[in-house]
Amino acid sequence: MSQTNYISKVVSDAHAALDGLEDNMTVMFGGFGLCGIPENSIAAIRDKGTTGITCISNNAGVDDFGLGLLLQTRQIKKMIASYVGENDEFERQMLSGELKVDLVPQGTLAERCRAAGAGIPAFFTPAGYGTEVAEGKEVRVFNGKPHILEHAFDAPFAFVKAWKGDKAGNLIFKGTARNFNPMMAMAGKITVAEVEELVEVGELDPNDIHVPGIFVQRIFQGTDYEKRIEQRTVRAKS
Amino acid sequence: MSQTNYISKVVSDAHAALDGLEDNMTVMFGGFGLCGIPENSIAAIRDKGTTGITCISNNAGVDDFGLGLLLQTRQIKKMIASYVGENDEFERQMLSGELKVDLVPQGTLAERCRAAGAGIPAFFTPAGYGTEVAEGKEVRVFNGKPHILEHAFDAPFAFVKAWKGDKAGNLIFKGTARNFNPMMAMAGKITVAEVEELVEVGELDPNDIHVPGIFVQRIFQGTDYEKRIEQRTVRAKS
Amino acid sequence: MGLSKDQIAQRIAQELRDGWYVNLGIGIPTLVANHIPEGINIEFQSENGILGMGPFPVEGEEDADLINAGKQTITAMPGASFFSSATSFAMIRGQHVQLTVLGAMEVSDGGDIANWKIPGKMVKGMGGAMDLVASAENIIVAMQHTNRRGESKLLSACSLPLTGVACVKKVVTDLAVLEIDPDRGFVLLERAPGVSVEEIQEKTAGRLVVEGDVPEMML
Amino acid sequence: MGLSKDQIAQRIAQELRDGWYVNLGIGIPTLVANHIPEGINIEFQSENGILGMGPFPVEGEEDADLINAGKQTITAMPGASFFSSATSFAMIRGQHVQLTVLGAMEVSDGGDIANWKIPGKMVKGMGGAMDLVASAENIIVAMQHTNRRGESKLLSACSLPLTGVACVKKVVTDLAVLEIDPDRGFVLLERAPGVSVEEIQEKTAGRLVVEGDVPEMML
Repeated sequence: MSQTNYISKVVSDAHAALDGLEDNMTVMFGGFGLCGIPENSIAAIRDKGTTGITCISNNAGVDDFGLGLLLQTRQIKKMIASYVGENDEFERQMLSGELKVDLVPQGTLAERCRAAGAGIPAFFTPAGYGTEVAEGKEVRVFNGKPHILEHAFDAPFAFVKAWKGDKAGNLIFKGTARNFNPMMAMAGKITVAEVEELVEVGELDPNDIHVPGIFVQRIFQGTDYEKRIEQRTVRAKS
Repeated sequence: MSQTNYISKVVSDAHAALDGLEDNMTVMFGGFGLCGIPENSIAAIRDKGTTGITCISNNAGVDDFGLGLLLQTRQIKKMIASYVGENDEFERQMLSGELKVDLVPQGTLAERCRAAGAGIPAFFTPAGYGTEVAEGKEVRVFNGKPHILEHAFDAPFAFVKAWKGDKAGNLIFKGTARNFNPMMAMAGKITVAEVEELVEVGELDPNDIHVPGIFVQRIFQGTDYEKRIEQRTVRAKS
Repeated sequence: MGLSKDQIAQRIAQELRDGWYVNLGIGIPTLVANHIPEGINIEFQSENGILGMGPFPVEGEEDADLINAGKQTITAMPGASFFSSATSFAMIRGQHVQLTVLGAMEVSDGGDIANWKIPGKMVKGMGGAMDLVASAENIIVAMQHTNRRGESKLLSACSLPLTGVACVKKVVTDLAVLEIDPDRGFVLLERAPGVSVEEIQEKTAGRLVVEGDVPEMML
Repeated sequence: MGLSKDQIAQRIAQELRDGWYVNLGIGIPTLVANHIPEGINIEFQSENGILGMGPFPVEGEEDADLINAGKQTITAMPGASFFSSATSFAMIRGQHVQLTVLGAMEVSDGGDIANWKIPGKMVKGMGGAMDLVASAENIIVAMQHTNRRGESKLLSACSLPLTGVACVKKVVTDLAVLEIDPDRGFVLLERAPGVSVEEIQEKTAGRLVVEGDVPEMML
């Protein structure tokens, strides 16, 4: 134990970051589509062979990238997501009953993650009222409008990806790669952050931090980011 | 209507920003102690003479500064706050019954503001369970721990203060002057932001914005900031 | 004949008002951004975490860290901001976004909408649609008046699983502009150029209210 | 006799563990920061929105935009971050802060705490105390064993309005270190140098458990 006057979260690499990850755990993954996903951690989990994973993630990746990699290897038992549309293997496993799927409205998904991190066990939202999402849930009217009660998630592990991070675990994201990462970082009992650039403490402006280090238990410098683009759309030069 | 491709929120000054503020409204004020308070807006409200205000603010200022200015002039009817300890006039008015006071735990206050801005009408929190704060409130046990149901605030007006802002209403705060300002900006139907430096659109990095302009209806360049320090504490040079 | 997809978007763009924040869904709604009227300042919100979304990038300037909710590469306008999904849906749920435009499979004359699930078919998920329709004060649906089998998509009650109830305010199709009055049904406001009231009546299964002369759209 | 305020803080500092985030209340708890043991890395959280709080500034470097929850001017350590009150209490309520140290007027042998209100006196408010005590997994109370009238502050039940119920884990006073076992009461762990078990028994109104030889504190 050396005197650093900050709490170091640095681990050597993605494999070291998985310490304690066991079969049949619930695991959160940041990202929206293939944007801002923890590429290194996903690859490491595939290599480790952890099975029976209940994934909480907005999407399920594509066939050969993102969480699709863990679907190929049948490491995922259940998927909690808002949209899972771009993955043939996902569809096959779901239709065959191998994969359980729980679809959650995207805003509710985001808020249930934040709630988990913020110690809010449950909250009311109008999203999904009158639909099958509301089945079995408590309904209450506020200001004349019906709302349903939604509960915080429980996540022993969360994997997030940031643009920059420092050794104390502070994170900064770039563009729309932020998405679900901050709330999932808050929600994870053990949150693993991989970053494109790991810097010394003091290099990041404390005003610019998107996720304070208290929400991050392990951080490592990622490598070989592919950052695949799902829908490359361009306009003509004018 | 000129084509700017952003939505301009600029008003000329604090007085113009008060358009529509009427007697007996509920009004939020950002700040913690005297740190990050909307000095210009408070002065303008005093000059305008609006009365019967229900204030939602973490603190009540000191006798001759901050919300204390509106207490001196008896413009405040009710105070919703977590701590009101540094104000003799406040004490006098409260003991005489002129001023109603509703004390709310600080974290609950912050979350009720955020909830108002986020369309969450109510949420459960453990804070205050078993105390007089919980009286008359619904109690429910989650994970073996009792929680109480708290409701979002309703605020026709919110006044906040930022370090920098652009014409589209995007805000950036400095240090601990952020405090309650972001959630109150979210909560106000009409949110007025005063800033130490008003810049052109495009000058602020979109990654660094603490409050997106959608939460701000009016912004103006503040003047003559006093930024008074409540407890000046120093250490010896070593 | 009815409107092209781009013309539907063009007509919807006439509903835009200066100073509105707008969320556009995938498909026809996305095209609305190409038709902002002169002198109207709008900021587009995409629920994956951007306000002030700009057009697609020119080739070579695509950024994997800058996409919209349809996962398309985009750009950011001056004055843009990035934020988390929780903050993004705080904007939506908190009714800070003035207009939501989205597609639908079915709309009922009470304003219910179904646009996420067809029983027996692969379900892709509702994404942010349920949050959007449950929260937005002003929802315009952009869709074809009939489905591929020629059946009306404007019904007395949706047959598909719902996305939201009593939320749609207006529908713009290839044939008509209709306002939803929950007490009376689809109120016909405008016809597409060359489309008759009779054709719209024929292709509308839900209650349709026709009052006086129904003008043609101005495009 | 007993400990000085600074010695109480010194004893509490022995409870710190490497890697803990710690929230210190006003008064004696603030002094704990001066006694961090060698080789222990701690980050201090202040609920008004800073993690990585440093010592008071040297004269001339005070910044009105940089204060702690006691409204005192402070500094930020390398690795610090600033955030909103909502995020700050998300940390607290979400149990990301490992230790909370705060003062009290009364503590019960079941772990209840009263520290915000005296009936008949001006009420200043609970500030963040109710959130802190309702959420923290590890709460240490720093206080004098008796009040100014010599009455015990360690009771079988609090007489003052509560701040929180069954939440205090440990109490460090000028006379003793006590752990709270809700089933048995205050378990006496250590005596202040020169203070007898008898004196502690006499000044503790709540249930007190004395087991075997009670060691003196090591300061």
